[in-house]
Amino acid sequence: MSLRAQFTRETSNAALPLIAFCIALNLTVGQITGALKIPIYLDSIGTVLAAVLVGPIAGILTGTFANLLASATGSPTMAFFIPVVVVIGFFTGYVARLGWFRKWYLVVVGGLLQGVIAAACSAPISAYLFSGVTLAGTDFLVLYFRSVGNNLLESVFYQGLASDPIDKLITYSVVFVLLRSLPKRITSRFSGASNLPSNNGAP
Amino acid sequence: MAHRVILESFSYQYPGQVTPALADISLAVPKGQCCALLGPTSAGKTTLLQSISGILHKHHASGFASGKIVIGDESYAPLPEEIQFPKIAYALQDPYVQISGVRETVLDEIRFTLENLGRWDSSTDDSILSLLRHLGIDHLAERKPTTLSGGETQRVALATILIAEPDVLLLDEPLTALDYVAQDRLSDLFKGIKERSTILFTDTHMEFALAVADVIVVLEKGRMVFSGDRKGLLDHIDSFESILPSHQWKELIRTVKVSQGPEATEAILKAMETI
Amino acid sequence: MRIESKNVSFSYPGGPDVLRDLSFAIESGEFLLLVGQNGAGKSTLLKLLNGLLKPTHGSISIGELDTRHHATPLLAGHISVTFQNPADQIFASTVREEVAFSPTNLRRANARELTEKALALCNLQSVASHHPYDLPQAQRKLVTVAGALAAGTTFLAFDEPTAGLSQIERSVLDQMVTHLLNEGRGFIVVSHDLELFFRHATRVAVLSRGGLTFTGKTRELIESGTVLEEAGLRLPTSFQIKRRLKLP
Amino acid sequence: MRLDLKSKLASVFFLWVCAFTLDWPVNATLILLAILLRYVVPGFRPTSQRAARSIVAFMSYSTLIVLIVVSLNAVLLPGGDVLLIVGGIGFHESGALFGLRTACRLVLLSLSVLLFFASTPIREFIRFLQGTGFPPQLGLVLLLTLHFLEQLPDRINQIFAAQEARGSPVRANVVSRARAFVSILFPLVLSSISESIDRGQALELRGFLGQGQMPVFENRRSDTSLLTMSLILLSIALIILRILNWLIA
Repeated sequence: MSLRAQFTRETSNAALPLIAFCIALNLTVGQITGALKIPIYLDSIGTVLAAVLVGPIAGILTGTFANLLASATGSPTMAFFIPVVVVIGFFTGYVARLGWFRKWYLVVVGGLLQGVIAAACSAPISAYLFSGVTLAGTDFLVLYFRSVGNNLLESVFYQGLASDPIDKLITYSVVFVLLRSLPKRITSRFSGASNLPSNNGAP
Repeated sequence: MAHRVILESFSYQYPGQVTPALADISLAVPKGQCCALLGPTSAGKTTLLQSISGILHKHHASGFASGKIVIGDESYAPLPEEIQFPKIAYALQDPYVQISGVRETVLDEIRFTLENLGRWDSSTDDSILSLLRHLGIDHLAERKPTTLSGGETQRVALATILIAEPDVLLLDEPLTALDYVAQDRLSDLFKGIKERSTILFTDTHMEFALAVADVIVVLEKGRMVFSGDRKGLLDHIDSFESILPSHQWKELIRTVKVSQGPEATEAILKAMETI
Repeated sequence: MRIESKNVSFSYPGGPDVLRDLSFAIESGEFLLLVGQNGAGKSTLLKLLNGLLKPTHGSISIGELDTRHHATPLLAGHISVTFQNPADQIFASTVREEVAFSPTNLRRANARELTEKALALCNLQSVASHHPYDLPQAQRKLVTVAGALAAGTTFLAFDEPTAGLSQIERSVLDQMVTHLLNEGRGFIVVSHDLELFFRHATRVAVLSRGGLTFTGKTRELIESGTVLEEAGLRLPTSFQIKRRLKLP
Repeated sequence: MRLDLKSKLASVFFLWVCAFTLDWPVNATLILLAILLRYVVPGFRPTSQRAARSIVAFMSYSTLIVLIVVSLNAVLLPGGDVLLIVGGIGFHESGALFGLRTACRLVLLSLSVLLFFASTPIREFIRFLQGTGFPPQLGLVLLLTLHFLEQLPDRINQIFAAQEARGSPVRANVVSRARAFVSILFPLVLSSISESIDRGQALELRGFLGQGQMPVFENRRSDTSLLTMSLILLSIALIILRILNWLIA
């Protein structure tokens, strides 16, 4: 199936506003975690939500547009990580289609695996473009891994391994609980409805 | 040109439901008239509008429909399967959702409809402005739609579909966001566009319908329990307490009936016209 | 218990006054109906009552508590406020869970009992295990009202509780208010729905451009004639017809 | 000099090619030139105060980046002369050069992206995309996103207030706050998903993508200018030179 045909198949008219909301959610969820002082990012929650509820293409679009808009509004470096969010969107949409969002233990496996994959994808970008510097607290981790004798790429990857799986695990779990609590009447309007547990929303 | 709307023993059942949402509805709205569909929550009012507009079948293709819907000279058995815009225009209940939000000014928001229809060119701006004037919102043309008040938003939402000059206009609970002043304006507007469009609107109680409707239909649990004119409705109002606006109305009708006898409904309608 | 507002003014930082010099008081067992045009500052007043906003001048007290010195979660134990678009706050996957949110947060010992009573008063028992989003919008609104009742507070404050409701849900609210007033609870209700709430209001306040232009009994307001029109409002149609037909 | 979006995009592309093909002294010069660009070329002038501030913020941020990247690499990559020793830690030449190369490349890449978006309103960019055959659905998604980005902060504040009024533990310990997080995120997502169904219907009901009709957009197609062409040719030449250079070495 061509990309365009696949997209048209995935996106009912309700999906377009949903994707737009998910992009905006990626960019604003920090407002909630910030106000509540919870130490997590969850900045791919919209991507995962769109990928599960609509499909892989929607996940890719959500991630790409979110990073594009983030770089347009003051964090230009976000644009370089678009390949990473493309992989996140596609991987999530794909495993959701395999039924991984129907059982909690598969969600845990998926989240951790997604974290490893995300770390592996962002490591080369981070290493070659930024030489591992992102001006976040995690820079000290990179520094530590390098000082114990790893090369730059390895160090950046290990640093990613220390934070990404946890973040993606939380993201996956939140989306899982969220979608499980949605009534069938609503989820059935999206093409990813079959990715969800069949008993969802039942009294 | 306004079109007539006729339903002949129309029934509809949503996929996966055991009871029909609409059962055996027959009604006729002559062209250029205004029909009020009244009834409490979940009476089937929205489903009725959606079946006429064509969106019902599009979203629940496996639902079961029977009977016949006639719009103008075209007859659908049982219901239109595609959205009939711009012949039939349907405005959702929530005006904030009706306005797309993808355009920066009210003027652009209304252009968006014409762009979708492939009808927009620089000359159509004049007709947009004259529509806005007609709705009393021409001063808002350059405003951002999200900064408007509830009543203003409602009128912009209406303009987004009126610009297509529909033959049939379907409005789902257009009164929810309106205060008294805006309600008066809406009733004037209805009178102004009846020549062009047949109107069907829903409401939970009868007050506004008594002021504007030529045909009144009362639905309860998917069944039609009344169809007639204003006088008929008031004469039989005891049977449909669910559409009375308040207890005061109930008392009012009772006392007027006691004091004026058979003239009671006439007296109430006359008094309403002077308000 | 008593809520008292003394010369309260409020403005957002750097903005003009939204509310000016408001003084009123309400005892438990009373019903204050607050009317006024959109943008008159009614919603701001509700946020002042539970301490989400603090007055720039004057003070509001809920019983012994001055709202300036206490945080919202504490004040929420005495007054429950629901806002105009309450459907936005629904998050649980059953009606019962949603209604139980307040009493659980407030650590009420009888949380279960409060929840069931609130469900009963709002006529929601038969749908208590449904998903809130499976209910029609009007009934979903009753869920949020029930959520406020379940908090078990002395005072209840609602913003436009009847908007979008049909007569069926309105009469549920009607009976609920009657019941709770008899129990000695106090109400502060912002509403355009004069027909429903005139019956209950022990006092009516008219808010116009941030100031109170009238406070008094319902009857006085109806007889005063021009106060409502000056605030951009008018008497319900049934009252006007009655007047036209010269009925008592 | 008036610049259309095509030549602006070509400039960004050109700067990206430079960043990857040329050495750091050239890149550093280009960074300085790029900063000047916003004063010299009207097309690159920031469109708002906020955009101008973001450039200033980025410049101070990137100065910090350059310093950190250079010193980190100088410390961690031994090789070449030792430039200086501070507190027993040596700064090596080859590491410093590697750091300079990375830092200049990074800053040039980011700066060109920032300059483009600071001087181009996003809506204008979307209109440009639509004019070049970008699918109308995607344009709609982007425009709707801008709408949501404006609305969501208010919406979050409203939900926050409503849940706080119900005694939600927004200021308690981490576990309780995590519960409060659910009570804010879930209503936001739940109502938005349900609203997106209605929004989708409203779009259909206004004829969006209906009956095979395509939306008409203002015809903004402009001819590719000489400037655009030469920038692209120059970029291609740089890439070819670089590859040749690499093959010979």
